[in-house]
Amino acid sequence: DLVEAQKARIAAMKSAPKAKPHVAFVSNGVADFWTIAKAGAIAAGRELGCQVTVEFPGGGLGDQKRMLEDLVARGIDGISVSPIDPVNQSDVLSLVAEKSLLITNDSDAPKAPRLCYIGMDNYEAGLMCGKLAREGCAGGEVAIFIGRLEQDNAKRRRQGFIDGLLGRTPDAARYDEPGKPITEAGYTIVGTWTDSFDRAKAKANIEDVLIKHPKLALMTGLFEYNSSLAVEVLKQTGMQGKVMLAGFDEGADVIQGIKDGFVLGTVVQDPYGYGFESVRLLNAFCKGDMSMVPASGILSIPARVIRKDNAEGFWKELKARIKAGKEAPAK
Amino acid sequence: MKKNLGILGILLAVCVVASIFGDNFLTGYNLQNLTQRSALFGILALGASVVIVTGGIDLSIGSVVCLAGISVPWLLVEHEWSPWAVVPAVLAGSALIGLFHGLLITRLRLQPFLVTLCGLLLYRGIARWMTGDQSQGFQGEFDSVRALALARFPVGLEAYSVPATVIPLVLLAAALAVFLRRTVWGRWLLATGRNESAARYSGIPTDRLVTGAYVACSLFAGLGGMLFIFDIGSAQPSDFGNFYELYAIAAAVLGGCSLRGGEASVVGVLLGAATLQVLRTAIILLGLSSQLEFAVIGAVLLVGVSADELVRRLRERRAERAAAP
Amino acid sequence: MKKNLGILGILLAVCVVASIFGDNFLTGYNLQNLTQRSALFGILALGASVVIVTGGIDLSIGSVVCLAGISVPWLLVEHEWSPWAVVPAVLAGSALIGLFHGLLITRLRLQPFLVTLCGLLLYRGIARWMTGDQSQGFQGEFDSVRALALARFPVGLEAYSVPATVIPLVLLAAALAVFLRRTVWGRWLLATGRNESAARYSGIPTDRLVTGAYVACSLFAGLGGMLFIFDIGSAQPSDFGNFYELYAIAAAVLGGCSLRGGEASVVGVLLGAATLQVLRTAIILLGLSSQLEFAVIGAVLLVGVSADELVRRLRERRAERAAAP
Amino acid sequence: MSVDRPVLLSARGLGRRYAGVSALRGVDLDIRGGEVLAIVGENGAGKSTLLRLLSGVVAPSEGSLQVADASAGIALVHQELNLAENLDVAGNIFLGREPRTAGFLNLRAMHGDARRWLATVGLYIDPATPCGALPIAHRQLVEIAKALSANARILILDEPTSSLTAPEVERLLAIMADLRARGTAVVFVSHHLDEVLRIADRVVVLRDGAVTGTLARGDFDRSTLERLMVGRDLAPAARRAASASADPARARNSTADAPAADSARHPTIRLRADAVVTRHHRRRAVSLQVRAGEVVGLAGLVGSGRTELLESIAGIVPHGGRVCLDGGAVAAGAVARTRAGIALVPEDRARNGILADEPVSTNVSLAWIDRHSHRGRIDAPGERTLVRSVVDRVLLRPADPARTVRTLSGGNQQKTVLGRWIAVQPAVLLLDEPTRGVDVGARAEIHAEVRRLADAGAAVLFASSELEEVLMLADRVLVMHDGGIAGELALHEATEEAIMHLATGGAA
Ligand SMILES: Nc1ncnc2c1ncn2[C@@H]1O[C@H](COP(=O)(O)OP(=O)(O)OP(=O)(O)O)[C@@H](O)[C@H]1O
Ligand SMILES: Nc1ncnc2c1ncn2[C@@H]1O[C@H](COP(=O)(O)OP(=O)(O)OP(=O)(O)O)[C@@H](O)[C@H]1O
Ligand SMILES: [Mg+2]
Ligand SMILES: [Mg+2]
Repeated sequence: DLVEAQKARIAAMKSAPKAKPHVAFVSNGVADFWTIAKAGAIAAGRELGCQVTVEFPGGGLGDQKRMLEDLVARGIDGISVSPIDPVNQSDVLSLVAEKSLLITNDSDAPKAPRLCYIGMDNYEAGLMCGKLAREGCAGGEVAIFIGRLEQDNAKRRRQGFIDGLLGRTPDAARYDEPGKPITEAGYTIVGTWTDSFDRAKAKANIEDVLIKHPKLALMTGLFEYNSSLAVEVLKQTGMQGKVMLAGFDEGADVIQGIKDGFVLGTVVQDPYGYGFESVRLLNAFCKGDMSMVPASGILSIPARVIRKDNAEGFWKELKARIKAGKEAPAK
Repeated sequence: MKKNLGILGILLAVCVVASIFGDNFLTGYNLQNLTQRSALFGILALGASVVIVTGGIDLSIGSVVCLAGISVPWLLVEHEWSPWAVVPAVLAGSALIGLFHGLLITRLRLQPFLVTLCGLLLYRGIARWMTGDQSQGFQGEFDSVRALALARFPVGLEAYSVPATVIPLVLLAAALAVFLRRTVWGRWLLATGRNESAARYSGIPTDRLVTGAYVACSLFAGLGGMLFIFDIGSAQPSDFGNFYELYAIAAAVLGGCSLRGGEASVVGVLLGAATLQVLRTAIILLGLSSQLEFAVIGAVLLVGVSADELVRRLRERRAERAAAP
Repeated sequence: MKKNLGILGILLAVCVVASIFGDNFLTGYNLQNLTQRSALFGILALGASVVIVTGGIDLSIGSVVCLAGISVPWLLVEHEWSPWAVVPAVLAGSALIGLFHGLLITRLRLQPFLVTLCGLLLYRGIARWMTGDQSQGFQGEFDSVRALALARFPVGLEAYSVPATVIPLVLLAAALAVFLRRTVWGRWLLATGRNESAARYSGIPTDRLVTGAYVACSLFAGLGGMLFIFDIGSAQPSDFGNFYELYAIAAAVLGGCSLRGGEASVVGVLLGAATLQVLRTAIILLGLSSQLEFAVIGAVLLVGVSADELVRRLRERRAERAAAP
Repeated sequence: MSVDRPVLLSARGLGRRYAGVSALRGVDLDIRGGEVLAIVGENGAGKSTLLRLLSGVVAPSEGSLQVADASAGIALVHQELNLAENLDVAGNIFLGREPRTAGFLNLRAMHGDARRWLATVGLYIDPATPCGALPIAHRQLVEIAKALSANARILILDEPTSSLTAPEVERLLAIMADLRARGTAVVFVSHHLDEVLRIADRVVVLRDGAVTGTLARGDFDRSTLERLMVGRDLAPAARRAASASADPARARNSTADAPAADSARHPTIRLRADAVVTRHHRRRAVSLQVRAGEVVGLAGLVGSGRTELLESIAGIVPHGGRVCLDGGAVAAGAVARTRAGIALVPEDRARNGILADEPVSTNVSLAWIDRHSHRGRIDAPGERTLVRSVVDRVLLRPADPARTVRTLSGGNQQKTVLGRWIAVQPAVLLLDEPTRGVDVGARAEIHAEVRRLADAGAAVLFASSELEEVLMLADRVLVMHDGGIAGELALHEATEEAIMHLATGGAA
């Protein structure tokens, strides 16, 4: 099959390693998260002496397919992709595996012929965020804000949050319909609001929900900007501390909010690591080396919880990495 | 005035439904939010209507909002410009964009749709490239500048204060209304929009007027973009302002502007902008699924304008019958 | 024909640059990809051009692509309909959407921009609500149905086979060209676009023609949506087809359609659609940052059409001077 | 006597080429204050081109223009109407010259002044009326008022009388005489030689883009002008047309003298309108009938409802009552009416007639192309043959079916619209101002064509503001007043006086 075929090609490259491999990193959209990943990929490329192309598809599935096809046409040696819809993208992922080398990052496609997955489990990260919320808020009304729900990682993250908040036994296969409120264990999850990445809309969502549910005790923004905007709205309405916030990702004002004490904490992934490891792995493949791939096929880069104690250090490190990535030449 | 009754009717209907069936619609805080958002989109819609009056269209509004908006924190935070330089620079840049459109349209006689569609792509591309796809925000600083959008002026009511964005909106709307109805240039703009050759034969500098309209539109969009980002605090260049041109044009058209040019009602445009925003909020306060947002807005507008048209016809027919022997 | 030279020039220029400076532009595999994408967008652009000929516009194309496209796996996978029922049902639904637009525009005399903008919101809303915002895909099955878009027909070349989507494209394009140039109805459609009132005075059933144009446009969009999802395999209701109407209309306008109506060139429209796709791919093969994609497309188009216009003027002036004694 | 009048504008070797074809060449002309200069010529001779050059709307491709006094001011009324329909009458009159106080529009002054200028041309309507709602004759008067209000030293009018009825024409001629007395130069174009003969101090005759004669008062009479215009003596038919006003009934060689004989000659009733109530004249119901082979004229003053009646019969606008063809009622709507064989040549050719950017052939074949097709496919050779014959029959100049209609002269655009229906044999032919802007020679030819269609069995109903034309062409005259039919005149009863009596509301 395709995995074996890829492995065979890698093995063949042991005798004729590529001098300067050309590898690509493809995100699932455009976001700061991915610019950090890009910094990691470029840093790795510079360190390892390989050419790196980074693509951000801005227009969803069709755009991602087009970019992958074009990268294949360009003759790229290996691609690390964050598939938007892993279940249904088998053909294009197979295409990449057939003509190039495929690994996945951020969201996995276990059924696809990928050589490795780099990332964390979004359900686990959601659980962390849920637990964080549970610690900081004993009960009451909870609102969830998320960019959109159709991507797999969003669904898993939300489910993890719900299960963590309500203290359920973890089960990644569980799915609560977003339409209905959930009342359980002293909490009422009043709803999940999406905005299709329109920030003005995202902000309006938060404002409107605060009006609709004046007794709201806690909210969470599961995409980076959802948390940032929640901080923004809380500050503008003077509700800091009245409504608690469990954050996700590393928005500047979220970190500031943690330091100021009205944000419980935030769960951060390591996009820099995704980018860096993707390039490192693909580069090794091009030299015929598969030793870095764990037996499970999953290279786990776990999420972290940032609280008041480690906020400052985390922020400094992040800034330095982004700066380094930006100074790197594009190729 | 009569033409505005239709959109006023739609707006009131939505408000009534939202306040009866929705939670806390008629609270000061909600009304304050609605004012703010209507003002922001209203500014864009006023700009769109100026271009629509000339019989043109500006699809680049959303991208100009993005580029202008993103530039503000980019210049302030990343490049450490002074706010006193940033605001004029961004406004001047926006006006230049409009000038560029206007010249291509009047000198090269390119179709407005095409020129501004290229603009839509171009300015967003520039914004993305300039920032490296990194979202730009004020990082908790510059509150004194952001007060341009975030300040609230108490008016003696308990929960309701007037958002600062209302000031530019009212000024612009009043200026535009006076311009269109009471000044020679406004009249010439109306004439140019409906029958350009008649205007030209009457010695009116139509090219300059049309160019001016595009300048105004982009300037309004740039101002709107600035206020938007002051309001939101940060934005991502790849999606900030997406589709805002459609909201702006829709507001203008709902407010009685004809895309064939020569017609505009400032009050109507403001009502149109407000209707769209109230609708969006109503959906949340009514507890409807946000997946339904688009469907509800589309359906309400369609039903609204159709009903308006049917009522108008009925009235006409009744008037005619009354006049019959 | 002469009118198509401009867009042909832009297309060729992009191809030449891409094949000299880009990686592997002139490979069978890449050309095959380009053919496929141009065909898909070409179908939408043909539909858009039919409406543009009448002097109207259809902003709902992208949403119809979304609704029709999403419906296919939704019906096949979630509701287990037979493919024999799904394809006709989706096409019929699309045609009904067009009929709805056409009737609102011709009977209620609503502005096409407004009607189809509401459509843009409405159909996307319906698609999102219907699927609960879940992405819809074939889950690796239904390859025989997907062959409608994925089949490749060898033509004797080694690396290049003709994608199946070329068949509907060529059929539709040929039919449209014959329709517009050789049939009474096509002639009347063009006349309606030129001067609707004159057409009406000549006893031409303009309302029926205009309605038909919207039906055709939505039908083409529905077909396109189906082929798109066959090609991609799955789609998300919230972004599938976003902005496709702008690509379709841009292709038509680049291909020589005037938004004032009455003009169309089928070949031009196809060239316009191809140009946009080749540009996008060229950006990747040239190794330009994808952040620059929009900026490059916008700039190339703007420069292209401006150059075309300048060349045209120069030629005209020279012709006039040549005729002088 | 012309020596002591100041030269305001002088042209030397003036010419204009379009795409290599010369529309006008070598014109030397002095325009003096205090004279009325008429420009005559056949359709396409270059009259409008000359006026456009003189007024500076179009730049000459050769020759020069000298303006004696830069502040003189030139006002031009175009042949095709050019009003911004979204503005009101006052707004249009003062477009580009609005009175202002402190930088703002002074609407009160504007409306007051507008009322005065409208009164000058004899139009008593509210200056706040939107121009879109005005009948075409009123628009023409608004345009004239607009030109007058410019107080220009040179007033240029391109066929100002083509859509006016007799009283307005009289008024306009009086205004021209008045302006002349005040030292203004008035230049005008008209196809009505009697107007020229009455008022012009000097006549410039154009033929094929060149001046064939410049004649001072006393040197010209009808036949000289005609000869210079055509380049030979006028054909007998046109000759008769030109002198028709003298004795119309005889000129048309009519044999039928009594109304009874009329119905005997045309036995079947083709078109019947039963109690038709039009939109803007709801208090009157119109009933009329036209027999096969009969040509019926509709006379009346501006706004008397002729256009509305014809448009109602053609199904363009909704109306009350019934329209019957050969005894059977025809469904409402232009499509059904046209399909049944009721055809209308509209009054406003620019708005409702031509496809300006399409070639003559497409324009001519527009309405009947479905009859020259096999299962929807256009029979191109058939179309070409028929278009060619139409182009010949209406004397289109240049006789080129590929010519874009926008580049044709006004009269030739009118011929294109006429040709659309002359090509087929409609059962009922409705003509609204059929020869507006058409020159004398072509007019006679078109009348002959209309007569031929009637003789082949068509029922023809036409409206015309020129009594001359009504008397020339009609077998029977219906006079409209205020939306209703004020009276019917048989051929032998129809005289200008009788018609005007009924048209102004006198009892039948
Ligand atoms: N824009 C144009 N392009 C090409 N030819 C033109 C253009 N305008 C006018 N012509 C040609 O110039 C010639 C003179 O036209 P003009 O309009 O001056 O005639 P006219 O004497 O006013 O006729 P009419 O009595 O019909 O109004 C015609 O042959 C016409 O076809
Ligand atoms: N009161 C009115 N309001 C709006 N439109 C009107 C009104 N009266 C007439 N019209 C329109 O003006 C046009 C001409 O009107 P009408 O039939 O009264 O004129 P007419 O007798 O043909 O005179 P003319 O010689 O000016 O053509 C028609 O299209 C009609 O619909
Ligand atoms: Mg003329
Ligand atoms: Mg009339």
